[in-house]
Amino acid sequence: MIRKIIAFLVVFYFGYILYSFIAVNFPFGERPLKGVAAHYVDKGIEEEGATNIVTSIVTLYRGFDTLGEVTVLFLAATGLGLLLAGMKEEEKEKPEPTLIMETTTRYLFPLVLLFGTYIFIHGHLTPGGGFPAGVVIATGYFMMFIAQKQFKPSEYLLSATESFAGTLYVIMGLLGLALAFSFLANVMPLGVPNTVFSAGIIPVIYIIIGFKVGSEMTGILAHLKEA
Amino acid sequence: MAMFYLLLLLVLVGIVSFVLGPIKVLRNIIAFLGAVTAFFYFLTNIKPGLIYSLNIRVYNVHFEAGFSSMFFGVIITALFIIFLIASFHEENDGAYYLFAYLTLTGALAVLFAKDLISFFFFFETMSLFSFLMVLKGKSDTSFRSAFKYLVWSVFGGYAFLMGTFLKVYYTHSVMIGDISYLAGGVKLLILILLLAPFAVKAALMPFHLWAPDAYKDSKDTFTVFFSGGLSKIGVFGYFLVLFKVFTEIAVKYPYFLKAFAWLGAITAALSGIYAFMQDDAKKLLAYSSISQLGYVAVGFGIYTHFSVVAALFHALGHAVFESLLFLVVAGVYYRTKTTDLRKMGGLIKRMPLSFIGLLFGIIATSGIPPTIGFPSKWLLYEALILKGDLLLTSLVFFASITAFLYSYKLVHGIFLGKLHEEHKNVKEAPLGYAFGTVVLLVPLLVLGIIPGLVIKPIDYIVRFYLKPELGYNLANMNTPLGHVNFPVVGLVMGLTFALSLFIYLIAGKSYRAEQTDNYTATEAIDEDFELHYAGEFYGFMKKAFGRPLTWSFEKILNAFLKLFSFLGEVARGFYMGDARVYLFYVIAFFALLAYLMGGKL
Amino acid sequence: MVSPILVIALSLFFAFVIPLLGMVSKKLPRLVPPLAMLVNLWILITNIKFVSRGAMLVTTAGLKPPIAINLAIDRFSLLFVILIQLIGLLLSVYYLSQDNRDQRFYMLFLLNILGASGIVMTGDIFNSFVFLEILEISSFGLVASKKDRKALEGGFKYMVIGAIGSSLYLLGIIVLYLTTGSLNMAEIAKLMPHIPESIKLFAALLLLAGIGVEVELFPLNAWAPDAYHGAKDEISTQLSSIISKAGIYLAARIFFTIFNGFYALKIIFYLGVITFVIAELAALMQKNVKRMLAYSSIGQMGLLMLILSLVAKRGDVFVITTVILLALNHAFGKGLLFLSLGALSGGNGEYEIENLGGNGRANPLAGFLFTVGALSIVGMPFFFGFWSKISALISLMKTNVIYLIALVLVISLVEIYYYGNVIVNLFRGEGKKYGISIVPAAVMILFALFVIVFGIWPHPVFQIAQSAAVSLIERTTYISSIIGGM
Amino acid sequence: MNGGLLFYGSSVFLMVMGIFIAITGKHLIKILLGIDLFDVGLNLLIISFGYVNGGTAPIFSKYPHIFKNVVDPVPQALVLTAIVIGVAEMAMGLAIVMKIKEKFGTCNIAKLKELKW
Amino acid sequence: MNNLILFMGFGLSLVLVVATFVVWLSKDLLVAILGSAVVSLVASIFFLILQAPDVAITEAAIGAGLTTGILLYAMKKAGRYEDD
Repeated sequence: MIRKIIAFLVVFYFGYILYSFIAVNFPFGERPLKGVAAHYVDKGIEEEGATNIVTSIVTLYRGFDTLGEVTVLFLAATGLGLLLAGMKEEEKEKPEPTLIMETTTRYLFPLVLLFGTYIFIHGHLTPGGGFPAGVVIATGYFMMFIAQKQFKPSEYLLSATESFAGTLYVIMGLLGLALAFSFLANVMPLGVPNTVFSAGIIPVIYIIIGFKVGSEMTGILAHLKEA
Repeated sequence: MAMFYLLLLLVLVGIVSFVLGPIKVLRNIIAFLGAVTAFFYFLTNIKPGLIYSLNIRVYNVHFEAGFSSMFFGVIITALFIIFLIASFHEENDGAYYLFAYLTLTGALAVLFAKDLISFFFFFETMSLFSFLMVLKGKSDTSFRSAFKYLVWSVFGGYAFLMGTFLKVYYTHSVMIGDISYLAGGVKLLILILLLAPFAVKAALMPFHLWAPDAYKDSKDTFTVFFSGGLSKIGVFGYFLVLFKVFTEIAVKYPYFLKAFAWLGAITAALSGIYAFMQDDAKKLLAYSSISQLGYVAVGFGIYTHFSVVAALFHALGHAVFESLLFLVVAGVYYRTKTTDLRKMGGLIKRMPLSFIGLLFGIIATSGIPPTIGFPSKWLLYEALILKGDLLLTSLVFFASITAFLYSYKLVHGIFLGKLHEEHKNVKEAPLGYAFGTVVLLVPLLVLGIIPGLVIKPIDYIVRFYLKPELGYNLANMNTPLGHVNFPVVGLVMGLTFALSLFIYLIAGKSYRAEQTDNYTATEAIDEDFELHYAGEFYGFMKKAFGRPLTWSFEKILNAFLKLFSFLGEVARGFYMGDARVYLFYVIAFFALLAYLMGGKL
Repeated sequence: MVSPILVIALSLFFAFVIPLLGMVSKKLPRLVPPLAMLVNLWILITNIKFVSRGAMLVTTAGLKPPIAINLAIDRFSLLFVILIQLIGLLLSVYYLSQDNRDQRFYMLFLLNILGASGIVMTGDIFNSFVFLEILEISSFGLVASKKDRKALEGGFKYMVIGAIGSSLYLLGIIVLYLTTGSLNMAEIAKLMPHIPESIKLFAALLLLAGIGVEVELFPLNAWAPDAYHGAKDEISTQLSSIISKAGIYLAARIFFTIFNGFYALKIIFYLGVITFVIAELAALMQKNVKRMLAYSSIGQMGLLMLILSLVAKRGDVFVITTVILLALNHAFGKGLLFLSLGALSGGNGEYEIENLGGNGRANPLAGFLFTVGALSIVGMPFFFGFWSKISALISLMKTNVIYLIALVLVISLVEIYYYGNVIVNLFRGEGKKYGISIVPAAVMILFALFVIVFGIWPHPVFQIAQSAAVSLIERTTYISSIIGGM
Repeated sequence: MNGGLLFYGSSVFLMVMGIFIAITGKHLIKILLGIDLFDVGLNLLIISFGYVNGGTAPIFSKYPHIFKNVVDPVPQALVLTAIVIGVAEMAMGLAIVMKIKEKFGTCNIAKLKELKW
Repeated sequence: MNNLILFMGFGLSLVLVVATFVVWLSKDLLVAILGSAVVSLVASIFFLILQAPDVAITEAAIGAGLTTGILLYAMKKAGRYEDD
């Protein structure tokens, strides 16, 4: 019991320092844009063509971060697969999915996939990009895992799309290096802002990320389901 | 430059003998040649006023061969040759000789080193490879003793390193140079730190704990070099620190020298007592070696001209008679496979040459005239009396009495008394050992009779630092107290010995009785009756000195170990295994630092 | 010239390709890591001549920093990347001999090396956070990949502490971003004098919490003994030789180049001393050799950080050269110790001193290699450790911290005591004989060769370390070569 | 009662409670939940740093855009990455927890103390 | 940020506090996981209020959707009640 109190006191003091520091030094909302952020907001559209500045930052200005982020996801999927390989599955009887669930999910599944693809195709125009789109697709599969009795996406298909999308992403980067001597440079024409085929390689990257994250997350859920 | 090439040559010979490991004959020849070249290099280079410096770019190592390094160099290489010849009889692999050669290189390089860091480098090399030599020892306890030796010698090395850094910090020079001009107590601290490794190497009392086990458990032939040769590095260190590093020590810290002398005397006395308590020949000799080195420390402690000459001469003597004794015991072990005094006895009939070697060895140990032990002991007592410190003199006298006791126990235990059954057909020690014994007997007697031969170079070394008061020529010496003519004294001793031998021979005519031809309390003695009582030889002494001896330095060491294991217990207590506590550490770390830095936040 | 960013891009490419190769044949994935490391090393070596003064700027997204992310590679980071890739190559060759590995293990291993080299090459702090995450997730994944009770427990503890540590690190980055308006290391370093004192200190504390976990400073290194102890021997080698080196680089780059030795290095000084003392004393009490090596590795890291923190007192090239020497000795010496311990115990995981007794005599090569590693770590002459220990003591003396020399020497004596105890025990009595195949033996011998060859003739390593140290010390040239004009 | 207290307050509260749950949780998943809460709180804190009074989202649907008071886009980009990294860590952690349950038979952290001292 | 939104924000922060206490106190892990899903949802709404739509969608999809899914699967395997 004493340990809980001491833990609470120390953690509370940690929170108190944190709060008092940020309240004093970074008053809420009074911080004008400066430095890099101001540049992105002003020249974001001319340089990258995407109306959604956050997307242009995520995919291009800080595209290298996103490559790292995709690697982290890939790493999590592989690590999970490595750890959970060979877990024996106890044969607890799974509750039978009711007819209503089965039929509704069968019809809902393509809609969810459509919604996911919509998100990553319009990544550079509307909020939300490759990552939420991939996750939406994954939740579609997740729904199918729960609802359908024997729904099982092929293991090879998932890891094939995952690797293929990954290699494609790196090739996009190398393309930038080859043509513009700088990794992940925006080499495609920027086109007219606010139209679907605009903002150079951003939609391409988001499509790749969409596929990659979608297949990865489904892979993770599949592993967790069998383990 | 020659000395650097010599060291390189020695390392090469070591590697070659490692590579040629299996081909015994070839390896032995090359090993022998290497040692001989080293010996002759030193012999030919003993010239007064000889100093040449050399700067090798590797971490700017400086070499400088002073006259004293040559003197010690000769001793060490000579003993190395004797050790090599004897070791050819034991079956050793190539690595044994590699480590031996690297130890020798380390030892010789220590003599040459001019700057303190390279001195530490070579000192550590010597300790490391001699540790590996002891590790190759024969018995199963040699692991424990090798480990103890390593820890002690590294302790010495690190004390030296600490002293070096203090010196460099205050004098901004890494060379071995004078520090007596420094202000305050720091020069005493530097002195003690720099002296520590040599006290460990020369087994001065509080630092001697490793010596008995290490000497006992290392290979017999190596013990000859180990106790005879390597301990000379300790003596060289005394000379180096007390003269080159701290020239005005007599003026600035006379009480330190007095303490040093007392420490030497206590070492001599106490290890003498321990010596005659031992039942194992090698352990007995180990303690006797420590005790003799104690005399050397007394000599340095008194710090007058001929006390230091006596100390250096006694160091040379120690190298001669101590290694002779170890060589003989090694020969006996080679034949009888035991060094336990209780199991031996009556070997005089089977190994007469070894007996003669041992006899003269113990005569020298006790400091009786014709042998090399006498002049140094005599000079030492002269210096003690002139110094006028009577209490110290009496302690040193008492210490030399113990020398008699353990010497007699040794010769009685091994050679006199009843010959055991299994030693009936034991042959004389093999050629290698016999050769070594004879070779060592020569200087033992020659230098006993005409010590001037060696006093001249030693006096030359010491004259540079202390006002000479000793008149000497080849055969005799005169000091303020009196005059002695060594050949005459030796002659008188020889005559009395011959006379008593003659009386013994003719008197014994009446009836030559076999040993077993006697009776005790009406009981007839058959073959296996235990006539030989080497075991409890000084039982009564043990009862008399028993209790103070139980208090040993081991207790301090254990206290230290207990302290460190308590600290270790506390230290590892932090890692209690629960991930949540570790998480708490991270947050507490941040909170604590933020609190401490509160003012600036 | 080949842009060094390919080191990261190609490693990632190979990582993505492994599953495709895995479908073709089970043998191929094993060959990918060594191939990837070789290519990386070739790229890096061809770039050595382009990195002379200051840092080589490699831009991404076609824009100059601070707008976009960039890699900043000066001689200091080049040395660390080459070291990481070299040891990665040696370890990947070591894995060639084990054929029952799941292909995903090789992907994790490759990504781990990628994360470490990413940290060392990047010039952007948020990017270093992402690579730090890659490094930590892959390393606790590798630790747990042995899937037995000890490995899982070690992996879980590493994961929990790593998660919190990196979150605090992220908060520190954000605080720096809010005050300087940029995420580029050089720009932040340039604007550092204008930041108010209290914000600078708070950011330093946060970053210290994050990096402290990676560099195993005292309160934050509680995970390390369990992670080293639980993991397989090669993974412990990787932990001690590669991952901690990336942590050292990050600490040097952030607390010296960016903060210019602000409070953080003073705190690291005291933490380093505490870590060194506590870890070595704890190692004294260990009955399990692997756990003892873990504590000794933490102790060495504590000493290393202690020396690194001296650069604040007197920005001396010799101090950084010593840090590099200590890092090299720790990487090769400690790596050799873990690998040879694996060979000594036949990989079946019982590392108690008693049941290792005599194994040194039974398998002589592994015993000899273990002794070489131990003697080098302890700092015996004729081993590389001697030079690093002596220069450590000299740098302590140069920065007038004399009393610390005594402490370091006493603790080194403790170190020799417990290492000597293990070595002596290895060669006593009869041990069990374990076969050792050619490839692992060759790798271990290479580790040992570095330690012995440069122990006898340390001059070339001194030159390299010196030039790398110069480029770290010249903070302003680093900044001006990245964002032009101080 | 301005927005700062709300957002800073709730994010710091989340971080504090997250850490507290992680420190005092008995079940392994409870500890991971605590870390997840800490990450959510941290992300909320970073985004609330980026907020500018009266600013709108950094998406300019109409072209040519007229420069309006816009919220700082950079923290949003960083948080996007941080969220994904958080979930990746969570997935790995849960994989380890499942294996621990299989090997140790229990998920109670108190039983997970074989490696100590 | 007008007062209505602020008022709604404080209401939501109460939900947040309650959800956090649920996560802390509940012995049944299912309830705890759902509590963390609620927290993630409220956070997603806060992101909307703070003009960060991208992050809101991502947090909603990943925080509420995926993390909860993964946690549920893990709970299925790793035991539902706390003190077993």
